[in-house]
Amino acid sequence: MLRVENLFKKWRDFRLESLSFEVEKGEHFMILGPSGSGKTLLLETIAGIHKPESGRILLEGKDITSLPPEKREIAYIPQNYGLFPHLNAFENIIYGLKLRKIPKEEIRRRVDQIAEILEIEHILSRNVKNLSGGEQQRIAIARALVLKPKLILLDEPFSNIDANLKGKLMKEMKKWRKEIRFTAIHVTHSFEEALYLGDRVGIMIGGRIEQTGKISDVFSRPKNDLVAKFLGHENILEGEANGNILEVEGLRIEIPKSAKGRIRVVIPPESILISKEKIVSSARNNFKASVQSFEDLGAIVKLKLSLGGINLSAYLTRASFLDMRLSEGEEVYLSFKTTSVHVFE
Amino acid sequence: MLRVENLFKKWRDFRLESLSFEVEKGEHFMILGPSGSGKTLLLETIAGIHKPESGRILLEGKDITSLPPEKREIAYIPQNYGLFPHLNAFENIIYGLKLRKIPKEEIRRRVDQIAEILEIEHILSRNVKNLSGGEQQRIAIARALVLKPKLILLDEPFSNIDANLKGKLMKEMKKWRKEIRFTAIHVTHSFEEALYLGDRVGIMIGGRIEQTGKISDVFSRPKNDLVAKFLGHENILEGEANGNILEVEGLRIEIPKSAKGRIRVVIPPESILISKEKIVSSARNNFKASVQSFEDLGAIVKLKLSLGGINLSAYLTRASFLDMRLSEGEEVYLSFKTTSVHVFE
Amino acid sequence: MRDYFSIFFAFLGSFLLLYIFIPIVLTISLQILDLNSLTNALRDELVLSSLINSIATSTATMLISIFFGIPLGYLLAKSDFYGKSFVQAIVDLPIVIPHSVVGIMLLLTFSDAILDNYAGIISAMLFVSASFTINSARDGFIGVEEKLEFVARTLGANRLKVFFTISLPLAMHSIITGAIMTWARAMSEVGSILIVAYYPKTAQVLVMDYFNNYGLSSAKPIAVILILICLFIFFILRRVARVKG
Amino acid sequence: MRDYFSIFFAFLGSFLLLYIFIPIVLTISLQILDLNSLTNALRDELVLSSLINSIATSTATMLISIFFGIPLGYLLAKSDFYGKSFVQAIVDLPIVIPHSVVGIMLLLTFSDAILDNYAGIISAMLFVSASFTINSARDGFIGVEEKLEFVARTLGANRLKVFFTISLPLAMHSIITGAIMTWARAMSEVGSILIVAYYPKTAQVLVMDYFNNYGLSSAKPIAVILILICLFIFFILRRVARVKG
Repeated sequence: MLRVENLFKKWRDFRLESLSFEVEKGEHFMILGPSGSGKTLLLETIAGIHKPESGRILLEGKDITSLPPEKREIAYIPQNYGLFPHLNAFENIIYGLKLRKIPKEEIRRRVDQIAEILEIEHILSRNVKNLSGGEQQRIAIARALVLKPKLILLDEPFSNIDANLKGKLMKEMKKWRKEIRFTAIHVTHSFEEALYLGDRVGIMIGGRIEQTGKISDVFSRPKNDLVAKFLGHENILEGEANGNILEVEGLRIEIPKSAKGRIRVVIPPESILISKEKIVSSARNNFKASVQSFEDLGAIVKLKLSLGGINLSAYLTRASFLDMRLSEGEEVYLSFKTTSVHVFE
Repeated sequence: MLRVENLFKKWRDFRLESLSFEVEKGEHFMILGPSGSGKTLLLETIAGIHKPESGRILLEGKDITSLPPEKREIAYIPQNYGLFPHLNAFENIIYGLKLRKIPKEEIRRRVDQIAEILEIEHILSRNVKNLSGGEQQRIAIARALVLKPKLILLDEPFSNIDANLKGKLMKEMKKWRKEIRFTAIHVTHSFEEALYLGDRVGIMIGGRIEQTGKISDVFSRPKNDLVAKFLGHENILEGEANGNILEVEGLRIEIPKSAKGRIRVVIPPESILISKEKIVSSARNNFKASVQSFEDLGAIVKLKLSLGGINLSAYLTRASFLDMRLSEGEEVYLSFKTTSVHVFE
Repeated sequence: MRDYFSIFFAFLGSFLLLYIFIPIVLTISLQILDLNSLTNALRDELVLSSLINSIATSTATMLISIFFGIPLGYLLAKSDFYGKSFVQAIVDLPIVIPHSVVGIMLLLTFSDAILDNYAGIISAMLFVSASFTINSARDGFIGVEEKLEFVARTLGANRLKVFFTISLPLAMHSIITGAIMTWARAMSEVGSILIVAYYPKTAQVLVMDYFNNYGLSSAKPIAVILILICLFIFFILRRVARVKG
Repeated sequence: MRDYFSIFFAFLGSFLLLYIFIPIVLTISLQILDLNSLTNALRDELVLSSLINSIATSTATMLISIFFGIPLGYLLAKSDFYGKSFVQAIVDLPIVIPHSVVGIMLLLTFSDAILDNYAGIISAMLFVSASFTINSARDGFIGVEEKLEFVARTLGANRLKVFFTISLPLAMHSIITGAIMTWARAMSEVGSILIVAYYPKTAQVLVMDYFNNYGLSSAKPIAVILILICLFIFFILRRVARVKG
């Protein structure tokens, strides 16, 4: 449906680099990436606001790379929704319809239909400046949908939404998306949004789409360590494997399958046990480490541990952190089961 | 050393309400509270920039409530360090000494002494605008310390510091604090800073100091549910106790000690086990719940569960979250041990 | 200490305040004690025609500055082009050139075409006052969020449509403020008009004429009428500016 | 589409630009072709003394506006007092009052004390130009972070010391910019000076005299000298402004 081929573009501090991906019709495609990765620039390039330096954009097989935005039939909803402050909600929604000189009755009919689904009938005559974030979002989506665009680009649609409300609004978006089938590219840095709303996901890092696929696939099988790191996989180690033993900076780690040569593994931080006494257990990997620093995540504390040349992260509840009276430089023992080590392919 | 008695003050959107606490000589006293709780207003009132509407401030037994700031001998280091941009680092440091007409050699001696401890000799001639956050912090601290004030007020001193550097700088602050013994009030919203640097802590919420004490005490024994909530204790339930059973909205929870009447308990979210099948275990508290929403904390997912009328939070690793293919509205089973229930006093 | 400091500053600061305020109040007060001469002045045909003349030429100047100033302000706000800071410098230049010199320059450039006619009055006014409209339009357009213009384009508007339906309405407030300033500045101009177009007589020149020919008391009523007009415009200007804030 | 739009706007926008630019360039160019009259003018004692007179009075005006304008600007920036918006309105008022009316008002207020003397020139200049220094000082002081002043006090400075060691140095850049604008505006004034102090002759009035008595070509050399002085000041002003940016 939409095909982006080998896009290059520099703009201000952002860049797109040999960026390619494809979106299927009717799909809610998530682009997930850290801030600064060029996600907004990508959307604006697809919308036609920026001209790429090279590469092609195809919509339903047609090359639209050099079409101006007003001829692309692609709707763009920026992060702050971009409502026109001098128009009320209704006038915002019909902005595009009026430009197209659609007859009055038809305008009324289309607005009524969308307004009912999005439940915005009661705010149509309101000044958009007085609307809540969630209401603004709906008006912006209605303004886009009444034009029946081929594709909708959503830039961080939930970033202006209060955390308490976000869940409710995501739920509702899922609901009305079922009624109005449309194709969307949805840019976000939130794992929740991706998991909750997305059909497929593209992981965007440093101006490139590093991996695309079904969300659970991408999350559990990151293609490379850039993606793995972004997805929060920590403790990625590289070493020399020989049979079931991986040697990393002098440390001998038992791994669940036999290998040979340089390989990479992940040790999930939540699988690491910490104690102040030497641990006696069935776990085959037991090491001594020192606490480098700690970070509070709210009831959970993340420890950075140093074992000779390598660093590992581990999670701990705040209660046990306080119980153990840990502080920097302290010696601790850590252990993890061989089966919890994930070997990269 | 410093005693604040029953302070009242309104200023812009902030307020102090019947606020009292005491700081001992030589102590690094942390004031920990959420943003908007009036922490900066409190510091500025102690510094003498704002006059309280009522209440007293005593420094070494002397009432300083109506002294102007320049006569209080209290140094104030605001959040962005407040370096004077038209003076270089050295000129910033000697600003107060010059006002006091201290002889040149004495100025030089004092600056040299402080500069050595804080390791800032090499940046004394630099333009302060070109200094890093950590360097600016030290210059501001040096500027305060050369005057040998009775008390130093630090407002979020690490908020402008890169997360990667923060640990290192906290470590160094701890080090030079040992060399230059001074009394400090340090305002922050970071649990790490409090735990790492503080001798005692005051929890400030909504313009009041709700609890003071040693840090581990306050963290493990919050005085009331305001403090408990702020410290990240979740799942605070209130119900009618009868012996070892607490009844909350029709739910019967076994508690570790016998009680009678209305009481409050905490069930630590990390002690709650989640599964999709009914759990068979020794835990006495087993319930069925539905997933309300989830939040990603980076490798750890926080679930909000609804059990009839009450809501509970529980933690899960992202891996098991994906394994279980949980989504909103789904039914799950949860269990927790009786001994993990904490009864409020 | 606190109070002495404020009092000392208030004492020094009030000098310029009173220096501006007292002459205005005094002039108006003196006239109130002498309402006769004011009504006489309002019956004087020369006074009336010069007032109409001033208002008409100021208004024409304002309209010209709007028509040409809006596109220039838009380009200064939205385009990046070579020599942009030079263009901005030229726009700001008229404020530093002595008014008599402005008159000489305009005569050297347009000679008889603007000598002693309406075009001359307007050309002098336009030179000294157009900057206000241009700079306010520029500030207004800078204040228009770029994203809004992007969104409008994806909704089907071409650049011209975006300008008229989004950019211009959103910058309008600032443009109106600038246009009123242009009007007031045009109304206040004397020096260059004296050189370029002594006739047809404008009220601000007539004040000077009456002063030179019949003395201070004859010039006073026209001066007061002009002050009142300008105070009224100034009042409207501040109301417009406050609506936005 | 894209290009037609820009071209159309550039076409309309260039009108005012050229309208300001061409007379300046033309006037200077004509003079370059006639260097003789320029050197003659520079030998004319009346021209020289009037230039010195203009520069001296403008400078005096600037100094007065700095001395009294800084405290007023400080109060407008840092204090909240009853009637503050009224005070601000008075400060902004002079820009809308016709210059000839300014002269009449000043004469009505100070009468013979300012008639045809240096005090008269300066009083006229001060009335029309002080606002620039006051408003720039105000903006400068607004730009000084309050926290810095707080910190200075906890370091032992009283309010006066804070003002001189922190607030004033940090606002200085803005104050200088405003003071230069005041100087330039004083230099440009004609209308009110004509009424209050025709003598001692200032250069901007002499331009008009020569034009009235000997015609355009005699006024031109002095006009060009004044343009060059003002361009030089304008150039410095933009340099100062850029240093900050």
